[in-house]
Amino acid sequence: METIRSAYLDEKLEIVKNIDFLKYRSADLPTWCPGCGYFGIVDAFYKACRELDLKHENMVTVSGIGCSGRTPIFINSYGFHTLHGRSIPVASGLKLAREDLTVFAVAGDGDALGIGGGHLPHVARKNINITFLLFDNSIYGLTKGQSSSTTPYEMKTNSHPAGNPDTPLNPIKLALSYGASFVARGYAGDPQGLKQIIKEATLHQGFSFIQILTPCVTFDKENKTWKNLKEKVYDLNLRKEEKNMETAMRMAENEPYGVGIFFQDRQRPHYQEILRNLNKTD
Amino acid sequence: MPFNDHYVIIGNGPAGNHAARTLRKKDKDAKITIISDERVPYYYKPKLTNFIADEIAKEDLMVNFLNSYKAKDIRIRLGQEVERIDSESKTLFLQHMEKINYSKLIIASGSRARVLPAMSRYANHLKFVTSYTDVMAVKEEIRKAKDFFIFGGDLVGFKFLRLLNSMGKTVTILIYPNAFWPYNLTDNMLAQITESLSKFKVDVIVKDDISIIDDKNGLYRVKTQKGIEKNVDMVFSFNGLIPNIDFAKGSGVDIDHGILVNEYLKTNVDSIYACGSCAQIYNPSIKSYTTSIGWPNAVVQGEVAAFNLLGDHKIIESVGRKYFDLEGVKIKTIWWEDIDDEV
Amino acid sequence: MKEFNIIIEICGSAGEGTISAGEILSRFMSGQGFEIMSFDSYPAEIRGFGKCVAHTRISTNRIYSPGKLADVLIALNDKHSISQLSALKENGLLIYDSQPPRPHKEDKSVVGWAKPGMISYGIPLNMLAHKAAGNARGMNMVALGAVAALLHVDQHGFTDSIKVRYGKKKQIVIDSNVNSFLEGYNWTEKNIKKIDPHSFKGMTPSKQKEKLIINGNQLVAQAALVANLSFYAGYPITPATKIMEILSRELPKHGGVLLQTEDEISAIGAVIGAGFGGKRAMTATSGPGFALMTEFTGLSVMAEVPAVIIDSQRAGPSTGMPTKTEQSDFNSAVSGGTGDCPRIVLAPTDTKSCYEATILALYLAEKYQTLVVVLLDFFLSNSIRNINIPEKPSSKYLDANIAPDKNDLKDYQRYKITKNGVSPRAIPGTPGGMFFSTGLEHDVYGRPNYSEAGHLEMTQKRFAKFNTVLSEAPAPEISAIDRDEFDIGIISWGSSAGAAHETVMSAQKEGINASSFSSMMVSPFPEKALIEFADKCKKILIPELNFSGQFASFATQILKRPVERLNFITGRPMASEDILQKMRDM
Amino acid sequence: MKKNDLYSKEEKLFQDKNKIYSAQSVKQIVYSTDVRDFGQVAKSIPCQDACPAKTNIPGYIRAVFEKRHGRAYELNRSANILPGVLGHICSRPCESACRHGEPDNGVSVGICHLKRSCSDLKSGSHRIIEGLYAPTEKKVAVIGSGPAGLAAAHDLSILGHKVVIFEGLEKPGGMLMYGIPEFRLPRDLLMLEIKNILRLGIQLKTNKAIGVDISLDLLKNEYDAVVVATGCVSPRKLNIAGEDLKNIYNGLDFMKAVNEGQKPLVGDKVIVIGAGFTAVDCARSAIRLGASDVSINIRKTIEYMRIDETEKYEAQFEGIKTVSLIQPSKIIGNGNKVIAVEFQRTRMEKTDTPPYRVSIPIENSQFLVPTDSVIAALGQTPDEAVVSKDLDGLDGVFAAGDFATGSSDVISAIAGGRKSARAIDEYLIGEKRKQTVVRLENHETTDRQRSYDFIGKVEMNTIDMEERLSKATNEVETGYNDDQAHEEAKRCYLCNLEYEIDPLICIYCSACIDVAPKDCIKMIESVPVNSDGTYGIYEETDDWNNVVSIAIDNARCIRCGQCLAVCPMDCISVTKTELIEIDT
Repeated sequence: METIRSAYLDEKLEIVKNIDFLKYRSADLPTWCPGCGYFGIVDAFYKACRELDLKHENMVTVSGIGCSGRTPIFINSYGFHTLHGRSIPVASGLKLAREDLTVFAVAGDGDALGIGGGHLPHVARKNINITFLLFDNSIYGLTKGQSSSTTPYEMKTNSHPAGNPDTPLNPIKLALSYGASFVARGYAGDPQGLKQIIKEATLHQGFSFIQILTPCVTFDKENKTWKNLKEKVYDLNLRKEEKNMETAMRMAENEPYGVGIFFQDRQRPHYQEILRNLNKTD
Repeated sequence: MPFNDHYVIIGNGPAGNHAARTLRKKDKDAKITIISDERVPYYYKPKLTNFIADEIAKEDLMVNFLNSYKAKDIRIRLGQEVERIDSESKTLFLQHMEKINYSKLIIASGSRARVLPAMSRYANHLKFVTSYTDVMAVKEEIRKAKDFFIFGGDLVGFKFLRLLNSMGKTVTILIYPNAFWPYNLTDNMLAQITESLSKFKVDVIVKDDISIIDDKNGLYRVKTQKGIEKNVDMVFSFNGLIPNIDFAKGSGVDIDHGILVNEYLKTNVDSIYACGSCAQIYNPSIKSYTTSIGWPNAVVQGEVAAFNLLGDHKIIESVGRKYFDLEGVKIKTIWWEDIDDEV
Repeated sequence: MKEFNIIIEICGSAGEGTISAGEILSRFMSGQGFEIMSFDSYPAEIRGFGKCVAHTRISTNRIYSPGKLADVLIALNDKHSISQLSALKENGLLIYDSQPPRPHKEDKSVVGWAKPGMISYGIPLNMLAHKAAGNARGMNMVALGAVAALLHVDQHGFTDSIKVRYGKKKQIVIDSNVNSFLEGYNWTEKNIKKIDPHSFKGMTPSKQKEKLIINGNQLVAQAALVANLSFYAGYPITPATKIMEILSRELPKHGGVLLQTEDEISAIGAVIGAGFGGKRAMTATSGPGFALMTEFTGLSVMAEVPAVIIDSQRAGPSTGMPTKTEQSDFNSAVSGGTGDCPRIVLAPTDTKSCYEATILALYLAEKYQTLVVVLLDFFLSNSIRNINIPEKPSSKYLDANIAPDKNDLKDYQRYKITKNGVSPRAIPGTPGGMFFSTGLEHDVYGRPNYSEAGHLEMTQKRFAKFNTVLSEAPAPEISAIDRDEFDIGIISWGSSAGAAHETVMSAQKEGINASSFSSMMVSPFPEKALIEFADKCKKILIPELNFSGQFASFATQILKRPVERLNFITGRPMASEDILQKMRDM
Repeated sequence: MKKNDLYSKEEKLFQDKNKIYSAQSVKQIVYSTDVRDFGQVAKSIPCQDACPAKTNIPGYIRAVFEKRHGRAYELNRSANILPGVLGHICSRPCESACRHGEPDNGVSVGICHLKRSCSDLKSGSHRIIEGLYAPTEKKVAVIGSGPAGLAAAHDLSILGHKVVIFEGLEKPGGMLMYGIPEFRLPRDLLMLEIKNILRLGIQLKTNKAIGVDISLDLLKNEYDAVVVATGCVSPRKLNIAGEDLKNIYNGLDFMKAVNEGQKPLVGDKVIVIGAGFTAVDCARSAIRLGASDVSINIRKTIEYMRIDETEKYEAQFEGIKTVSLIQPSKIIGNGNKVIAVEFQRTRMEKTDTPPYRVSIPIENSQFLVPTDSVIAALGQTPDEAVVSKDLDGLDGVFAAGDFATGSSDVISAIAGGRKSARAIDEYLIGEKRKQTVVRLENHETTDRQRSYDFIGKVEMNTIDMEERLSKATNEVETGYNDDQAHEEAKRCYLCNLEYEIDPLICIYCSACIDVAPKDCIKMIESVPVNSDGTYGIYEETDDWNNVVSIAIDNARCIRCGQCLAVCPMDCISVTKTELIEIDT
């Protein structure tokens, strides 16, 4: 006669301890709202770091302004909380100057696609070898609920009480058309899946773009709520050979809630390699 | 950081304050904290009735001590209630869920108004004159009210009765023989008291008991078992005081009616002492546990407790009056003996 | 009528409804006919663990500044309130949660730190909130209920103002808030025996005519609307965001257009575009956004296109302290950017003058075809006052564009040299008024021209506007103007002015003969008036909320005499107590 | 376990997950014998753990809440065969353990009152459920028809044995019949529940005192096993001079007399000596016999009285005084009638052996207290005249209940009876037939509303003083009505629901902590497991990099279900845990 418990509490704690990802956390408790999706994102991030066995001193997380801007504070590594929308330029410079570092750039939807929108095309086309995490909750959280670049059309926000007049951007389509060599979408509520994606992205040589669907529990009560996301999000389950531009574009268009890796170009050299090739003197 | 003793004193009355003072005198760098559930600093309880009568102002009521807390570097926590004591871990649990660690503890929590079992179900109709807060709550009302009913009648009770009389109020008093507990008044004592009260404008009821009190929009209807009925504005209860020690229950400290301490004011738990009217002190001379009231007793006990806590072996001696004058009836009570009533 | 003055502070962690509680309190008190000023400071973290204080001053007399020490501190959160105790008077009331869900470690509860003399009332805030609504969200309302009961405030009026506050929300939200309030009120009335003197009983000030409960941001938006604003572009940034939020609701009703841009560069660009089109346009931002706009500000001045920027200052540099007030953008507003770049800068001195300043700004920008910057700060933007409903501006302020007449149009010179530097401006659509405008230096027709004489002439033209602008500005505010000699003269600007004026009065009581001077227009600055004032004063004191004394340095250049400086960068508004202390020391 | 193994185990846990991994730690009903499950039941269901008979208290209170009083009655009866009786007079160890009585949680749930109400309120057509085993042709004699005897007899006959009860007195029930006053326990109720046991075919022979009317050896020969459940009947003596004067009763005889309808002469002033239920019963009976000045006199302090608050209050209310820290040293008589008791003061001292605090007399502290009668209720000891209580059961003779354990309370006696019944069965059959396990079941809803936590205790209805005195047998407590019971039942925390967060799914978003009504959800580093399978005190931490898990403390949880509602990851499981007895 035996119980069908997956494990007892003490065993589970043992398991968690032994996964040994806590060392990637800093000592400060995150100051995000209780229930915030970002907790799921960093959870996946920590575990990815653990599985990649990244050296703390060799990783840097660069952020902009907004709730996402605080991410580096909670990671036990180098971190740089820069200006609104400017995490990509800073990260790019850092990576180009220090190829040996693993550089993550994080930004919110307003941060990356609004004020910083001008930087995305160029880091993508240059294929600078950084991993970019877009915390996409489709709202400005830190300034209390204004429309962002991915807020759905007609959704009521504090800056558009009558409904958002702007058509939302489609981050995946953008990244694809900007020529990012790695494009994926993850979901804060599925840390396991997200962890895998972050791992792939980090290992990818070149600019990797990850849009992460996550709720703003405080200012978004109708769009990306936990409830909605739980219902809508599903796994794309793309097979390798399917990962070509056409399918990716089609899916980017038709499957706004599918998570997984849309596109990856392994052949394409990243920026430093290109520079090296061009400046070869023989 | 060097470890300093933390002496905590529960109670901000004469016992507590004098204990704190003495401790500071003897130990310059210990941390000393007084905790009191009252929101005002150290004041003269005995003068409360004079305060009601406006014979004295609030300032005269206060024992001038406020700044001296700071001067003596005594941390005072006002308006904070101790909920329980864990003598194992030497921790106090305050009502607002704060934990405080002590190295030595003095309980000087004093006493509160006693409510007779028969009246307990009407407790929320009863008014008292035992603390500054009580008084502030009733002061104005008393001024306005005309008809009063008093149950019991202890020292303060009769003092209050005389006060009301001087204010020209109409008063009815139902005297309980054991109101001046633990002393039980004999029949002829009762007679004497009734006699001496006759000079006041007051109805005296004896050998009767409460039947019912009910509240009709601020007016109270009081009915006794012998069927006497009165409509009054305020109902007071003066049935003596009982030690204020609920928080010490289950702490491992021996408790009977009060907190049991030996002649050195030490409880059965090392590092916990008790003094003042919350303590039930063993008195070798009469071979019994007794409780003492009165300001002077509290002061002496507070000091003795502090001395002994610091390792001395002083034996407490009462400085009580030879007798109390209860409306002309002399009652000898240097010590309370045979505490024979349920707390 | 008795004089009555009380300061109530609510301290919690952001997201506990601290701010809305303060709002309800002031709304209600104003309804009762009191003069109110309330000021919130909240952290950048929307929820989580940031400290958050709602400070409300309630008085039967005129209020100049929020005041420093509180009479009542409502502690919704122990951790933060402990540090807030220092802002509570020695005999103040402390209202704290007597039954929090989780235990405190030693010395981690606020009541543990209440000094003797302070009176602390323990209310089971959290428990009652749960009782009323099943969760802790109603704690703020429970606390309000407790205060209402303690200070003998009419509970029905109060519950009404709660209903008003949550009127638009679902019924359940309204109910749970009202119930929480009543739980707190009844519990306190039943269980707390009051021993402090504070009471609103019999405190019914003469009902004034209907008042407006409003903060600087709201007033700016309102002013913009009455001043025919027809275009607004902006990007969210604390503390200016609210202006955009209001206009996005209101502007369309007035036939205007609101554009939320992807960043501040684009915002000011759009504003200048609209200005070029002859429409009244503005944007609002704060330090970091203002820095992004700098290049465009040059264009506005150079191409002489009207543009209004509201810069609500916050602590800097860079991202700085987005929720703390400071007056440190003075330099960049008055002289930031490149080249010799004259621009008009207005600094309202209190909530009410935010209204006047905005109207004036739109008017001046249009009339003088240039850039106008209005310097608010976090305090002015967010502090709530109850003021008389401001009157509409006269038609003069509503249409100020000097259009070219027939003669002008014969051979239209967009940048014609005039005495006051203002050239007739043709709005696109005006036949024969076609012109070319550029950020390059240009001639009277607007054609690029780098000649020495040309650059000098045009620069003079742009500066010439200053000579007449001053006459349009309201006269500087000078207290105790009747006397003609003072021991100390306080020169202040922006939000510090209120505290300065208040100090003058309390100084008189102490026998210090003082006066204060402040001007809403700081660029160009009324130098003549300033010098006249200074000459009456033995000593000059300049208090301001920045470290380097930006305005003091500016004024010294004008006065050419040493001045006493008083600088605070605490993130809190200026307090008259502090100025007075400084004066005693002088 | 090696790190890698654990690591792969973690992976495995997620591989076998279907898209959304279920946090439910139990997939279906299972029966566990894991020490940790027993530990959790013991720790987080304190009432059940405190009950000697291990009654499924949350279970039956839930049934009362659903107004299924019959079901509630049966749940009780499966643990103790006299639910109605215990509902009146149980000593309620459960209520002092109830978590609703913990600091800041208010007052304990009226568990005993609810027990009573399910017997009061069950429908007239209620039927008793018994799971009868096949007859075994074994015969067992039970000596004594008190709670222990009845319990043993009942369980033995359920198990298929032929049972005969020998009762020395005229009526069955032992202490219940003769010890407890009628104003606390109506006799018809007692008889009804006894008959419910006897109807199983148990033969009751009254007026058959062992060693007097019938010998033990005879029983040994005639029966396969003999249960001695004669309880504790020989009263402790004061052992002081003058003890044999007139008007000096021992508590048991006094109550017996009263319960037999006699009116023992007590006079006006009565001194009761003793600190237990019996002492209080005697005192309250004395009041009803017309005494005006009754005092209970105890050696130790009031703290140490072995009675619950309700009894204390009722005694007080009836005007009975308690005098502490004194012990009688001599009884003074006038001729052969008692006129006074000489008391001696005592003081508390500590000892190194249990009970650690004792009272010792103070020399030369004697003083006199005049009185008309004395009742010595010092408790009783087993009567070992016929048979010694240390029986090993080898020769088929077993001791049960108070006789075995020494004087205790009714519920313990019943538990004792059951225990020996199990032992006897094993002795007769040669194998264990029953086994206690933890039944675990997935529980979707939380069954509680937050508002329930603010309901005050529903007070028991009582009759007033005149009525009490008018007829000595008038029952003081009159029980809950249907709605009162329902209301009181709401207050139960349902501690048998075990809440758990699965750290392998949790994203540490602390939404649950945010809504937690109490200090029940914590960020923890580790959780120690005690030898008894209970989890020790969670080791909390505020350092993000040490937070191994967010965990629910089931010993603090009040099952409000709010965490369940807000958890974005659905990683909180609710499991219904019950101690049950199943066939091996």
